[in-house]
Amino acid sequence: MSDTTLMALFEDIDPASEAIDKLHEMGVTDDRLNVISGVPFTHKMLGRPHPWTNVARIALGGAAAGFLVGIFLNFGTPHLYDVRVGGQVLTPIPPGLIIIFEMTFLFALLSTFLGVFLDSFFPNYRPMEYVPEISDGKIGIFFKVPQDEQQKFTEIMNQMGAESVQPNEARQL
Amino acid sequence: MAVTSGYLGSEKANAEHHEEEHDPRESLMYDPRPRGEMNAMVMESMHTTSWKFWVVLGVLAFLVATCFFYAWGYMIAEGLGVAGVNRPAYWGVFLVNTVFWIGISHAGTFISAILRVMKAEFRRPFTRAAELMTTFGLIQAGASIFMHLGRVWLAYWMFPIPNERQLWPNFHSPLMWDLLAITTYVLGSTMYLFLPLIPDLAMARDRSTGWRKTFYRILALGFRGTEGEWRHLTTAMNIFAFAIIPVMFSVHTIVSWDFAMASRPGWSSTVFGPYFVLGALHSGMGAVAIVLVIMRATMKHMDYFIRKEHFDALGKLMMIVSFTYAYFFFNDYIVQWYGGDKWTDTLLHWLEEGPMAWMFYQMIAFNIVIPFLTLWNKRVRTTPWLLALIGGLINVGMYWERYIIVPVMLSINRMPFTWRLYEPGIEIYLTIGTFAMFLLFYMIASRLIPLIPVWEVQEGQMVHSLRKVGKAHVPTVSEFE
Amino acid sequence: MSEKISRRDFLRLASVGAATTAVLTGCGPASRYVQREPYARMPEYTYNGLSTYYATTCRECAAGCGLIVRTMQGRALKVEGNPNHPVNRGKTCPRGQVTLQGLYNPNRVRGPLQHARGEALYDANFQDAQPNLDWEAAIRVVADALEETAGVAFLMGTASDHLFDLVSDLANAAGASAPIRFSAGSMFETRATLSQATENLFGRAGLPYFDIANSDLVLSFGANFLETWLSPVAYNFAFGKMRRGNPQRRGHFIQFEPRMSQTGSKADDWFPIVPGTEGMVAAAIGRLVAEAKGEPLPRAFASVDLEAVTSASGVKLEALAQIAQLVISAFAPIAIPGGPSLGMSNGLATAEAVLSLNALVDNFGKPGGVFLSPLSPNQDPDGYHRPASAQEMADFIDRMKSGEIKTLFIHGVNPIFELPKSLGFAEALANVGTVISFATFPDETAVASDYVFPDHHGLEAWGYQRIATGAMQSVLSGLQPVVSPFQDTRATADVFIAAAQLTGGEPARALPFNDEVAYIQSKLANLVGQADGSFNAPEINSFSAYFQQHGGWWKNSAEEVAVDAASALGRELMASQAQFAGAGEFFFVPFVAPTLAEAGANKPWLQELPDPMTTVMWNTWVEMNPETAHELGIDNDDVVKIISEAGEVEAPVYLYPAIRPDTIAMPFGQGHTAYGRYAQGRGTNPADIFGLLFNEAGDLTFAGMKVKVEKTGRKQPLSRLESRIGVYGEGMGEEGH
Amino acid sequence: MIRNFLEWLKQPMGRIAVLIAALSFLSLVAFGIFYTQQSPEQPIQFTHQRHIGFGIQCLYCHPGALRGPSPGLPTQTKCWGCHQQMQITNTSPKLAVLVNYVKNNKPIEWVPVSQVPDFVHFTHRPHVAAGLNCEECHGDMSVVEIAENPQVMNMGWCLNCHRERAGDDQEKLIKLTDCGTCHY
Amino acid sequence: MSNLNIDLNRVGAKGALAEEADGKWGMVIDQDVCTGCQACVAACAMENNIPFVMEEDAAYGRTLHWIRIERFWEGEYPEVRTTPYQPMLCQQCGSAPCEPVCPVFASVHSQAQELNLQVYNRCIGTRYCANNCPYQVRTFNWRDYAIEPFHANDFDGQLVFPLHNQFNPDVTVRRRGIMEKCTFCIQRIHKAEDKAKSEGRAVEDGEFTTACAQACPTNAITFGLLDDSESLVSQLANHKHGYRHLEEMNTLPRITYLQEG
Repeated sequence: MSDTTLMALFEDIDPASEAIDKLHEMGVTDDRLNVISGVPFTHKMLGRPHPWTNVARIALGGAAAGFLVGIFLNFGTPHLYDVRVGGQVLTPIPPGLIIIFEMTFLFALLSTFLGVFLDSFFPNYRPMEYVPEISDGKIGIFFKVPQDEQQKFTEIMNQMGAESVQPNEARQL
Repeated sequence: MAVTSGYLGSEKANAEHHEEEHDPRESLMYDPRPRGEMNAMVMESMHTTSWKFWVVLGVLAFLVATCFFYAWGYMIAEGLGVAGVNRPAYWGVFLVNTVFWIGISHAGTFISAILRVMKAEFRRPFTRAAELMTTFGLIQAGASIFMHLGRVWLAYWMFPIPNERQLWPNFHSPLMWDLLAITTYVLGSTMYLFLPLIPDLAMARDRSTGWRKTFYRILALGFRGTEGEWRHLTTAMNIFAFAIIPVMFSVHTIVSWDFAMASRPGWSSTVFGPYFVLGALHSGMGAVAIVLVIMRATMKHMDYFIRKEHFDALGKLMMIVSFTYAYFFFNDYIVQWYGGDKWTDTLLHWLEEGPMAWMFYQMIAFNIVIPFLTLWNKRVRTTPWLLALIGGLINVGMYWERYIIVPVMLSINRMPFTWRLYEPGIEIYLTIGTFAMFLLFYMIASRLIPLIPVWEVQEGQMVHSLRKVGKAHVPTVSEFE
Repeated sequence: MSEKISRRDFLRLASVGAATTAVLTGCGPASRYVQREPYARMPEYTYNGLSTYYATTCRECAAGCGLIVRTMQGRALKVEGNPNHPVNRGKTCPRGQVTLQGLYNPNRVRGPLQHARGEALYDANFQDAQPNLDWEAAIRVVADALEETAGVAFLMGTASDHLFDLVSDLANAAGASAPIRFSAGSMFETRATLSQATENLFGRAGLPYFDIANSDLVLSFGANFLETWLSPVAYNFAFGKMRRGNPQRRGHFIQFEPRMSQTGSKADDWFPIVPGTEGMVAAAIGRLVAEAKGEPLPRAFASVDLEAVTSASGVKLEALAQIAQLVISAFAPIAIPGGPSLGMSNGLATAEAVLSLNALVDNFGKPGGVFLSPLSPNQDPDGYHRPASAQEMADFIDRMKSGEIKTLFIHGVNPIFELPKSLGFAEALANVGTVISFATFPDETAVASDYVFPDHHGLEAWGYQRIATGAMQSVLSGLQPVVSPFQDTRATADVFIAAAQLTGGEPARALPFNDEVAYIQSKLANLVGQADGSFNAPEINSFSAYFQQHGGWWKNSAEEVAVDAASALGRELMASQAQFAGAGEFFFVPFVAPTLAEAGANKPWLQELPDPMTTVMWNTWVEMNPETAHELGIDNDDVVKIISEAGEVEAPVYLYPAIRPDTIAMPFGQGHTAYGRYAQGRGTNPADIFGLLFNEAGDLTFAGMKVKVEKTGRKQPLSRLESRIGVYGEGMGEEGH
Repeated sequence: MIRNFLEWLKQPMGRIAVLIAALSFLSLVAFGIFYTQQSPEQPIQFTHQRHIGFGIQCLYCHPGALRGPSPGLPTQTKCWGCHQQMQITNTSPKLAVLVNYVKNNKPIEWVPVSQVPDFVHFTHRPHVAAGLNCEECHGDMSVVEIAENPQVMNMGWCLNCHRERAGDDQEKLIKLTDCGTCHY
Repeated sequence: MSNLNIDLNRVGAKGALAEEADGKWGMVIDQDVCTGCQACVAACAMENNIPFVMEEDAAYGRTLHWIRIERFWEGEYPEVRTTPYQPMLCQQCGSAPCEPVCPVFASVHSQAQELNLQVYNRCIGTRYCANNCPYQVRTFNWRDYAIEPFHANDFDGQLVFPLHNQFNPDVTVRRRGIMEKCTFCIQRIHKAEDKAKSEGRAVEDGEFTTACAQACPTNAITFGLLDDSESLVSQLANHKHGYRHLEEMNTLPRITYLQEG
């Protein structure tokens, strides 16, 4: 028995969130369900579990790495070849703070950016389930159902106010 | 003149103001349109070009080719002698441009990061425009720094990379801090521009064909708008909004340290850090005002997105920034004045009575006096061309301010035998070149990138609503996140 | 591909292109620009990368400072002073330092050539004309000219005495008129006047040497001894000693002159006196000193009217009395005449008055006093060969005009530039059949010649130079080539010797030498074995080897010249006010530009040395008192026309705070119409407006003119090193800085 | 247009074309690197191997290394000093070049092989005085035909050796790693 | 200014490196005997391959003199006089403001020579050092002055620069975009040290001198070993008329000026 993915397209957030509730009721678990939308709806609005994100952790990791890089640049590199300037000490602390600050933030920002890519599997140019209407503000609910229940779910979704429900196929974005 | 009557505050005018303020639908957030319609408007604004656009684009491209690339190439081949720098004005217009463009770039971050953190809703339609200014301004700032180098082809020696010489850059140098700070800022602000752009690029991808489709498809990275994607994106944007603020402050503070760390009369000032940051915001706000007015005037449908309320808000911001700028300006000069250092005294005297005094007084007039006298008036603030004019004057004033700090103050040092005036040479062309390049980038971007963050506007409109209380429509806002 | 690509070429091909290569090359390596020419046979004492040092003598002016030139692989790299040389003691002036830029000047005469008079020696892009003769032909030309001895005349410069000796011998033998020598330097130094005054007072012609090193009070009457006067390096050295040589006493220095010269700027007291009253002031001081000492008034100062002096000169009587007190209390006071004060109608009287002042304090032949410069070791005792005065040059020009001179040989002097235009040298040349120039550089006179047979540059040449002044002892300074000739030049001495041999007869008998070196050895022969010499050698070959190695030969001790001071004081002085020619309202004080002097204009680094007083580079300026200028509505950089009775010149104004309001001054040294790319068309030549007035000694009264000043309405910014803002407070508001 | 090109690149012919282009570029680079590492064209095909084989010391022809900055390249006098005594000089076609130089009294324009940039002031003397042998920098010349440079003479190479030789001597280390020791 | 009676070793936290305060090489310039003759300027230019810049650039303050002679005016005519000539060159500060601001270590302190160094080949031309130099003695190569075609002779299209023949091979020729300054003739220092070392001794005072001091006709410039208390220069540095320029900046200059009198 193979699953098929259906996509119900909603005009508005209210019917969409109710449809999600309905799907839950009908035994479609959250991991078999996905929502795409043109604006960021919070999980509470949709009644969905909190989506997991690693971005903050990656950013923190990046910041730590940047911190270390900054320390290396300011306190490490002068010892590799000590060149004296202006009667100053080899590794002064105040400029070091600046270097560490900048490197920390640079790496944090870079890794945040990278984190989005990693977490969202960007860039991804393979064909995917999508309809262009999403960016017009519509809400699409994908859910996996067994192939034989496809008809049933289609009807229910239509009842819930879906504009269209159809088996989805991956397409070139 | 409208300004004068507004300033004098005729009662009629004031009464009208009150009338106008009362219709909440004046506000973009309370004047929602369907998303599809907004998408279409933005897409149309990108597609619509008249012959004028192409003429201007052609002229700018020509200017960039000649005044930027050719002039720079010529300068690299000939040496910096073709510029006006000399002893003692070793730094000239290139660094003025650098500080100026970095200043311009601050507005973008300020508007999109600080106002995002502060949840100032009026920011929504023009964050993108401001961020673009940040990125393109920083490109010009970076280019100006490189122009300024005597041997630009060796600029990579400043990068901390392992090399056969076993020599690392000197982290004692404010220029190194500068390099790192600007690099951080350029990368950060570019990424920060790009992240909120992804959904809009996806939108553009969905409604274009041909090469544009390919272009947007590649840039949109396959964004669909799943919950996860949104979650990662918003998290990242929040991190960025918070993290880029200290970076922004550090950048211009460090730029100011390039001067403040040098033991020169006029430069060695402890207040330079915040003074420069405020100065940057001052010119940046002015530039945003100009850009918005031009956008609204030249691009289709922009009068829907950019409204009087935005000019009003911007005008208020400009006024506040102008106040704080004046505060720091006074702070800087009064301390130097009372410092009693012989060389600083000479320098101040030189500024007040020397051949560049006109610049000094224009700076005060444009940066402080004119904003003070005009911006408190709502009618001035909401008249686009006036706001753009004031923004332009502020930018001229701020340019003069940097000009005074760099080459004019350099003319006076502790060795009176070497004092000499600075006259720009090829810098004039290269300055035109950077301006042309900025505008060219902006014009190209305006036709390639959705200048309005549609999803953010829609997001805003979703949480704003009008409720009828009695006979009046009362605006309400709900927390979204 | 016939030509193989070298490794270097490949690198160039591999990069984007030649232009990029230029961009990418950062620091230019020193050697990359120098065409490396390896030795075919390397001299044994030479190692690659190690320097060889040669002693020689500077030929930039007549002072004859000893040099040591650092060379490496056949290139002269650096000029240093010869520490043992009694004139300059290891020191140099800027002109000596930059002499290398003459040697390697991009505009030199490349080789012997014949050309139409007036035809430039380089094209519009300053590329030198190609030689069109070979030296055989050149020598033949000279020999042919020497055949007709009667019509031959020699005009020589002040540098390189051996050539002058050789030419004198040649002229003597051939029955030609004696060679005449001249330089603008000696004209401005008024050598003739000084020498005449010495002769008048002490019965012996010659230049006095002023031992200011050991003096503690120097009264200078216009003498610019720290700039270009007589022997500037020697006097600079002495000045240093005067100030700081004795820890107990710091020498006091007083200068009288209408325009503050560089020398005057070092004075402790500077008196801007009316031009032409220097002699009167000297006499008045003499009288006051004699009175204060309570001695009977010498005849020389008896007739001085103090009232008249103070009113004429503008120096207050109290000041004079103070100076007199200083003179009395000084251990070794000394008074120096010189510079523009002698280039006036009363110049001779002024010189006599000042020398009499020295006689009064009786400092002749004493430390800190005046010495009569000793004759050089191999000098003909009956004559001090001083350069011609302007009067003598005028006579010479008259001879030229009369057509008496068929062939004129010119060496080491550029009379068209250096002589006052009004003397008409250039016009007189038209009456000379053949003009043969031996110029090293394409100067104005070479342009106006028929033939140019270039001599070596001083650093490529053999020779000796007599020290006429600048040392207390007798000195003969030696020249030797430090590098092989850079161009196809030949020593003029060699040319004359070869031509004389070719001519045969008397000339050949007069110069029976193989070459220049043999001639020099013959002139050194009488020094071999002389006592009290800096070195000694048993025979001439070793002697001349040492001579070259040491950079000359000199006596170890000062020469005592007995002087009868009393007789000098017994003469009546004629000090009176000078007469001024012309109807203008300004006294005109020309002076030799301290950094350029008469022949420095083609050396770019000399051009770029700021004038010590005005810091002007690369140009000529007119110094004017700011007050006067203000009254006339003239500002800095305004080009003014200076009109004398003899002509007019234009130059931009420099507002000079230390010049009398009724005086303007102008440097000499620029204003070339030829002389290479760095000199041509730069500045103006004040000699163009000199009138034809000579003082009693025959010197030109170059400072004896009154001129008019007219605004032209044009501006020409002067290139100054100083900041007008910082130094003059320009643009700093009313009260200034 | 561009799209067509990109499409074409995906086809087998296109891929082959890309491969060929890449290969030719790489071989050009390789050739360039190879070529720049070749010993330069010398006016005389002088074999170090043979001369060292005869037992001639380096300092015989490059005596300057003992005294000053530059070891010097031999002039024709030095070559001729030995060669004029040898029969082969007049018969060998390879030596005809030398004979030619001497006959015309022309300098031999050797091309220096081991060069440091001119902003590096390298002096042989102290290096020789410090006990360094020629081959430590110039390689074993007795196995080299035409002189070539075995070393990439860059700053890191200099510094490594300087640091190594300074050892624990702090004063020596300062002197040997001071910028002003080589750059001025 | 000259009466400042403070131990320079103790002043300022950043200049606390003790050996920095003494310095190895020093110079004393006697303003009383300096006649402003420019011989030092010329000698310096000849020794150090300094290019000339021609009239226009010279007028615009782009001269490359490593040493310049300053003079101001005092008083009004007729009591006018110049201030004593003040040769101004790199003061070789022990705590140099120019050094820490260079991002690429082109302006560094030579620990071995205790001098202020400019490493030409390292310089990328930010000109920050020049801005930060209170003495304004750093000069910048605004153009390729030395290879300007105007100075060349054209041999069939090939430019030959005869003036280059006098280049001192011991000193790098600087191209455009490079900062330069007085080096205390470090090439001569090296030569002398090398010679002394080969003879197994230390460098003696007066064994060599800088080009400017060598040329100076009045002996106004004295150069030598400052850390040798017997040397002329260290004795003159303690002269009662001695003062240092802009001493209040705590740059620890190595050049002492002697006032008039």
